[in-house]
Amino acid sequence: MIEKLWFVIPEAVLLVGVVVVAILGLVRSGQIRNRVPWVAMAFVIGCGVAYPFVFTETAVSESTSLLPGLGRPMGLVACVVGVCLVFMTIGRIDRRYEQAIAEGRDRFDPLRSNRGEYYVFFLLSLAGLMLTCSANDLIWLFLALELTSLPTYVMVAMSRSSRRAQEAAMKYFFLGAMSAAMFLYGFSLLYAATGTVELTEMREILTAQAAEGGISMLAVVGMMLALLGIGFKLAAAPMHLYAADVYEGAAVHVTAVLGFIPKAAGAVAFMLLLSTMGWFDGSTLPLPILILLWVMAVLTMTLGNVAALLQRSVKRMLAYSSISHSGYLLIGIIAGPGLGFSAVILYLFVYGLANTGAFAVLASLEREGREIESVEDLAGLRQKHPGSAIALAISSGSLLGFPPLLGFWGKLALFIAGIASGHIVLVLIAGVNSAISAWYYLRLVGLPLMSEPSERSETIDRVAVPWPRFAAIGIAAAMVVLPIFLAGIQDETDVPLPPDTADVVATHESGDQDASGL
Amino acid sequence: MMSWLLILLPLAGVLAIIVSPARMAKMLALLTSLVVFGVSIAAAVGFDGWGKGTWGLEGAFNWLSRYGIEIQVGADSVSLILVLLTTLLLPLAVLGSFTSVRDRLREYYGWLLGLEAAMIGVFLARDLIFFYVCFEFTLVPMFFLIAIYGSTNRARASMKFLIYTFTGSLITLAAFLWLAWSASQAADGQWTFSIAALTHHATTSLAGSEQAWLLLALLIGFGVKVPIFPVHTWLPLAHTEAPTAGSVILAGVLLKLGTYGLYRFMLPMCPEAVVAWAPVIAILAIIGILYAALICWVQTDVKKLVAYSSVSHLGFCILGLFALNPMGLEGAILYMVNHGLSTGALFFLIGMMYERFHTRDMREVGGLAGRMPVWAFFMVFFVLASVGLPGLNGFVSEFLCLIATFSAGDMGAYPGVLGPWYAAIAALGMIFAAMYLLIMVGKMVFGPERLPAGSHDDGTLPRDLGAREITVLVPLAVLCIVLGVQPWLVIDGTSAAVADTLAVYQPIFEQLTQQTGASVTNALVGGTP
Amino acid sequence: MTLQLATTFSQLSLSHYLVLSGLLFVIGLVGFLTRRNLIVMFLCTELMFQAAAIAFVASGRYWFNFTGQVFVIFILTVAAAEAALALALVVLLYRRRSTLNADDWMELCE
Amino acid sequence: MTSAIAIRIVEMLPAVPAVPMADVVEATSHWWAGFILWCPLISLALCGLCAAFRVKSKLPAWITVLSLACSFVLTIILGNLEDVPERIQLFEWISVDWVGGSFVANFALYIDSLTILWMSFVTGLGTLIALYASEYMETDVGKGYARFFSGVSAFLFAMGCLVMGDNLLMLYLGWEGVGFASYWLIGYYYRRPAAVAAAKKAFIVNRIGDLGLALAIYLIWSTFGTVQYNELITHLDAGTFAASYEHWSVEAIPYLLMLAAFGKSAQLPLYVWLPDAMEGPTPVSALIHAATMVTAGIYLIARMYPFFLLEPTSLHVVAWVGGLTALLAATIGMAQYDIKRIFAYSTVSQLGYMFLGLGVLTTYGASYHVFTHAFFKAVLFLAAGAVMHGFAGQLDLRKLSGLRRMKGWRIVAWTMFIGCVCLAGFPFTSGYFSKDAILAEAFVTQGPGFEALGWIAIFTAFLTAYYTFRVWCRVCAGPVHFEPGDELHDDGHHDEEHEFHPHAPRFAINFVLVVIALGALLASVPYFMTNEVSEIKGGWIADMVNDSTAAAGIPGHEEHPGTIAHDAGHAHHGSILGMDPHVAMYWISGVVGGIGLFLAFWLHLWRRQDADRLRSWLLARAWIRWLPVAMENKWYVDEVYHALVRAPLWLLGHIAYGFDRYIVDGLLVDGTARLPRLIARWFQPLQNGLLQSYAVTMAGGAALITLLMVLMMQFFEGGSVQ
Repeated sequence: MIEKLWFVIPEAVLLVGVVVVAILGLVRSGQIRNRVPWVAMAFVIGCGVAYPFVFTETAVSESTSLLPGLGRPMGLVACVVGVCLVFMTIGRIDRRYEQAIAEGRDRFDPLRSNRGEYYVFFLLSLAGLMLTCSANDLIWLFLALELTSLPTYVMVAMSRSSRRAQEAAMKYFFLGAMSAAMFLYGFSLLYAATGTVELTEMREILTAQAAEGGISMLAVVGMMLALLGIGFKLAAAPMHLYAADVYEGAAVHVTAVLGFIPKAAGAVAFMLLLSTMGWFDGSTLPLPILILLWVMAVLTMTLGNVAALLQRSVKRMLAYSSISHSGYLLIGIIAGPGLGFSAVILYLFVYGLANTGAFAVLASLEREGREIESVEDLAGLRQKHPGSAIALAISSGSLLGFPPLLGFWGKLALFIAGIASGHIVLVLIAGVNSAISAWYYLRLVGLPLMSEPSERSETIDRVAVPWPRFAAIGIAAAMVVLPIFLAGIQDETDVPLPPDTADVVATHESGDQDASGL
Repeated sequence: MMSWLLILLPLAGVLAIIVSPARMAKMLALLTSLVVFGVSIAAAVGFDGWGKGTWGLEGAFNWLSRYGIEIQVGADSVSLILVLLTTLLLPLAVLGSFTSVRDRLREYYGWLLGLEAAMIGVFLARDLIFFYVCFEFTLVPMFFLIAIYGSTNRARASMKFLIYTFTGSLITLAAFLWLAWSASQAADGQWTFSIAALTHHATTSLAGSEQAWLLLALLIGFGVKVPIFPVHTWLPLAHTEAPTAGSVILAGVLLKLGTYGLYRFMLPMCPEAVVAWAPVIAILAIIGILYAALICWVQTDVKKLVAYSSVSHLGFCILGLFALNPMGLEGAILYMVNHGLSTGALFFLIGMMYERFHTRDMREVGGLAGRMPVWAFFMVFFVLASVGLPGLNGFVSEFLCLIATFSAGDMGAYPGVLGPWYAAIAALGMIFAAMYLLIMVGKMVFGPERLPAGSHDDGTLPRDLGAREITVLVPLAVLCIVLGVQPWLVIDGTSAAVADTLAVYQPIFEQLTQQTGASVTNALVGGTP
Repeated sequence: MTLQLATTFSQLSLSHYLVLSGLLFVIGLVGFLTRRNLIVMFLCTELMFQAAAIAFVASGRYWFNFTGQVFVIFILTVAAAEAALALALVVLLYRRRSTLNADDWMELCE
Repeated sequence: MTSAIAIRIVEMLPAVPAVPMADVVEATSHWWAGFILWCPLISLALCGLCAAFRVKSKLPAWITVLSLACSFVLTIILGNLEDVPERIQLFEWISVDWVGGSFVANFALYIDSLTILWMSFVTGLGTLIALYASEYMETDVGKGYARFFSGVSAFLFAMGCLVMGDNLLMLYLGWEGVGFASYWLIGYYYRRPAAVAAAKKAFIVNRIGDLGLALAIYLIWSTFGTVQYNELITHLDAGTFAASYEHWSVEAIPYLLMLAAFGKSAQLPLYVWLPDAMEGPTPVSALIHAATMVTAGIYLIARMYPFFLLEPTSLHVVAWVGGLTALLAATIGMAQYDIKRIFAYSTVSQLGYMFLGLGVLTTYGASYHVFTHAFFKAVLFLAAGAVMHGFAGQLDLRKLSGLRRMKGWRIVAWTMFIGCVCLAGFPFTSGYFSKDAILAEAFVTQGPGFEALGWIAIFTAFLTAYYTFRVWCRVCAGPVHFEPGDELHDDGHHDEEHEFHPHAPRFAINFVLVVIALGALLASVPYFMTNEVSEIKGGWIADMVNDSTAAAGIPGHEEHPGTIAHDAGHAHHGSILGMDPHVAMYWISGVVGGIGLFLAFWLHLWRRQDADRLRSWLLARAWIRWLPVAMENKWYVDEVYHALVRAPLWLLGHIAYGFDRYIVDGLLVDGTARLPRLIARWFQPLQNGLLQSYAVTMAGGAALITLLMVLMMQFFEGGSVQ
């Protein structure tokens, strides 16, 4: 039991942060309230620093959980992207209300101020993501997933006072609840089929079942329902419909959070669930599950890319682009442990950064106090805001996966994993899809840098607070600089195989993933 | 060491340009490109691989041990020649665009030098991933050059150019990765992307069908770059919209990436598939020659005419490559250099005319011999170089490619698969080449003088070519004559490298001859389609 | 008679309960898809949660361990949390547009 | 079947003798022979500099004349050396070698008597015509003078490469070089669209011929493995190739060479460019399109004669094409009014004779006719040039008359008379002897229809005599009458009221006219000079031809060193009208020439009105009206070519461009580009904003996939999954 608690220390740091931030958010004096984002960021950094100490080599090797190697890399990635997400929102929450208080037009009323609350929910959601990584049984997994998504429903609702935000929250909540019910029902069927909720035990039982007669249909149906339910978090194919409306409705900084944290949690959950059903006993995934993943991957990529072509609103376009990236993630998941999982974590890091960078640019600009709506608003951005224009170009170039930028290396890792596990057709489809995506990403690159400013884009000016712009430019710089340190990043994001199964898996993929990684 | 210098110097130039004020950009760009040219000349002089097929300028930087990706660089005589072509064309392109580009100077010259770094990287790459990264990165500067500095519908042209080539090369990337994976299977899990190792693996342990799939993927990727017939439609659009320097580099070097890719990857890596598929590719090339020549004939936009002529001319280069004998390959390599020089010069000339009259329509402007005699002389000279007048460089390479294709049936040790009929039909292209290029000369240079309405002389440019413009053209002219009269500079230099590439085809032909019984050597017209 | 009843009852195997929970789940789902009122829609999701709970208890009984019932406890807590959140959201929506019909909210679309 | 004949012929010639020319001397002593080529190249460079620095004097002319004279002197010296043939290596051009073999083509000279013969009249006439042009082009001194003379030097350099080349690739270099030079010079007056079009037409039609040459070179190289003459000849002599390569393609070589020769020497299929080439200045027409370049075709066939002998039917084709071209050109020439066009058609016709000579196995006759024709045709063109120069571009023979009575024009008139006499083949002139050599052989040699060909040639001789003297009588004889041409403004002093008077040619033109006229007359002398060494009848020319490759294949050559030793009696010597063919031919051609002469004098000098009445009579009759109309319109050959070749290609070009833009680019590329957008539109309705519709799609999608998988499981593995 102690061993379980040992791995929860980083999340504990975050929860302490939650409490502190909640209190600070309600303090009467303006300076302290302005410090709240920095405090939140401090706690996230603290949690990130805690990871290497908690997940030492010895601790990881002894742990009995299903994928012990998953916790450390995912945690680090979550913290780094979390820091960027917080950095982007400094000064944006309650900006007008705080300004009114500062100018004395309004009195501070703890009920109306939600600067503290936003960060509370953000830290809770981040904690939820980290808990999913160290989950070793269905209950923990269920709770962690709910902990990830419930705060995000609230963040969407309170991010903007406009009707559209509330509509987005309503859709997000109800569809989220439905998918939660679905994957819970899947869990129940899994429990009914295997009799245990411990993932490691479930793996033994399922491998035993597979050995002598084949996994029972109940388990397979349960797994499928679970995957489809969790697919909602990934915005995977059949469950992706909510994404466009919710991303457009929510405020820009909330959309950035939605684009990363639930998706990461979903991907981790997929990895954990699928590891129980195959791979480690030398066998591939059961055929129906494999086909399900294949269908989800192809549909998600294609629908995401294709729909983005038609969009005029920037946020809706980036929503569909993030759907397509979930499709690419699924390739990594299908590729299986070793190469596949490390590629997924790396891609989560790369995609997380690039997506946050793109949204940071949108966060740093506004038109008459309101957010940027259509893509045409960005026309000729170069003249008035060269920094933001170049940052947007680099971020979208990286999302597209153009060579020298970090995005390419993430996609390359995914492609290599896909091919190494024999899914070359999937990689080809992904290749064609990224070619299709070049169309709308190049609009994001071409419009700001090259076309002439239209009368709509004349009225765009910078948000009063400089931090979002710094975040955008910082992330863009990272996109260009980080490939140089790619070897280091890849060691950090490598998911080593559990020691006892290493040799078994080695034979499966004819030995190309030994324990030490490649 | 020299190769790192060659790649990093242009990037240093880019940084210097970004930092320095806009008016310094021109001089800095010229200085950097000249320095790079000097370094490449020093490398060429110091290179001891001429005629010996060995690899010089080696260098490796272990980067991603996880996938065995290390940035390996090295050059053999073929890639060094193409590097020399690049470093020669760049300073001329920079010099040629002093007056045509007046705003956003820093970006313009920055992108040009970035393009140079990427192109040199492609030719010096000995590692698949480094090759692919540079190959893709050449698209970005070209995209920006066309999209910012192009003419009327540049947005569509740049978008089509980038996405067309990007799609093709993604499929090639998938093929590369699959090849690397199958190599890692053979080497029990040890990943490597070095071209030498993968070529060895490909030739030794790839089955015929696998080689065919690899060939198809490579053909799509590189076929788009060399515009082979069905996938060539982006080239005229990109050329008409690109600025002068952009067109020169696009025609001069970027098209050669495709043929270099075919030479470096397709020929050595999938010999059986190449032998099986050479007739099909040759037929595509021939269609490209005649089809593009016919289209050139009816063009009114002079840049589109020269663009289609590049499609037609590179058809000969492809024929030379797939004749699979030393003469053909050496002819093809010489063709790459010659086409770069003569078509590059033609685009310079058209650019100079465009700067003065701001139109490319041959119906509006013409008969400039009286008004611009020096320009007319260079125009006729370079048209003759590309038509293939003996004594100039075009002829030698075209002749070698055609005679190699013609006698591919019985070249002693290298019996190829093409035959006399391929060469005979392709040779018709020589007549069409004369027709469409002389029509262009007839309209643009000779005949009564026609000037576009309101083409005022804004005084910035002299009526005829200025000193700067002549210094751009003279080196190209001199090289055309030198290569026309003394082609051994390129031919002997690459003979050993070509022999190594073709060495892998010997066993296949021995095996082929036993199977077909009749000795391939004397079935003179064996390759009749 | 009760004994007989008991025996008839004792023939009830796990599949019967699973069928029951499946039916319950489907009813919840159908209710969620058809009823226009937001509150009823939320109640239907609660119904789906309870369906899962029944399946857990039944399989717990079948496998003779308590994890099923432990899981149900957690399901209840999470359901309670969602209920709080749902009602808060419903109040917010009602205050904004004094309607609870799901179809009135269709501003965000393509 | 033809290949079988070829082999038998080869066996028939037991051992084609190792003719003296086979063992080629590798001369290093005569390195200076290279200067025959370098002189024109240097002159080209210097004239280029003059053009660049806009030299305003006649300097380019003197540079060119000097360099050509120097080449001519070197040629004569080289000719008198004894150890011909020899091979002089200048520098290495293309040499590609690999394991299995090599391809070598060096910039080297192959000097044998044929080369000397050709180079002598090329450089000789070149010098004289350059001198002539120095005065003729004086009106353009500042403007295009240097450009013109650099063109002439370029032409001479290219012709030198062609004739003196040591291998086929040098020949090809010269071949395309002269094609380009003629393009350059025809298009000299680049302001005039007609000249530009003519230049382009000349280059493209030549390029079609060059295609034949290129394919021949590929075929020869892939069959024999070499393109050098000496190695080729040794291959042919040793008869090595016949046994192993009886493949059909060996027989294609002569036909391809023939295509090249007809392209360059303006024969039937590809002659259309020569009449249009008259757009160029007259010295160009004289030098290139009358004397030198057009003879390149004959040189090629003479040089490659052994190949033609291997394939006898090819010689028959050459003969027939030559004969028909002669007839066709003569009929067109008869009905033209522009003097230069008439001489152009007469050149085509005389070239037809030369090819007829080659066809009927008398390389001597053909070479001799080339030699004599070069002189008298040059005189005619130069005289026409002088007329054009003096009368401000007037060339229509209906507007000029009585030239010989005008002051200052007597020399021009009488030199034109000498030219006409030689061209018409008046007895005992040079034309007479050379044409008879060909006509006689036509009747002597066995071949399909050679007899009929002979009579056609004789009828053409009659037409030649007629149209030659038609020009002379119209222009030189008769009452004095002239009208100025359209290039009036060129003379600068054209004030309307002041009555125009022609300005006669000065010393340079007159001197050149007289010298070349004398040359035309003296050209008959070689016929009488019996060569004492090998007692070949036909004098110096026959000796020159006999020592070269051209003579190698003449049947019966070895036992009768003389080409037409008719006293020794050819075995299959036919007889015409009971007499020996050669003697008979003297009488027949003399009579025929006289009739033509008389008819010309009758219609165009004494009773000119009869000519008009005859023409109106012909036009009145419906059944014969087509003849004069067709002849005046050049048998509509240009229009036929335009309809058959140019128009369809132009249409094809537009179709291809439309196909490329709309089908390949529009349909395939943009089509596939629009595909993603299309798919997006199908799925767009799903995003209608309704919460419940989203829920239905999500739940429905999930249920569908699960159901499918379950069914699949049931169907495949019966309920359980491995």
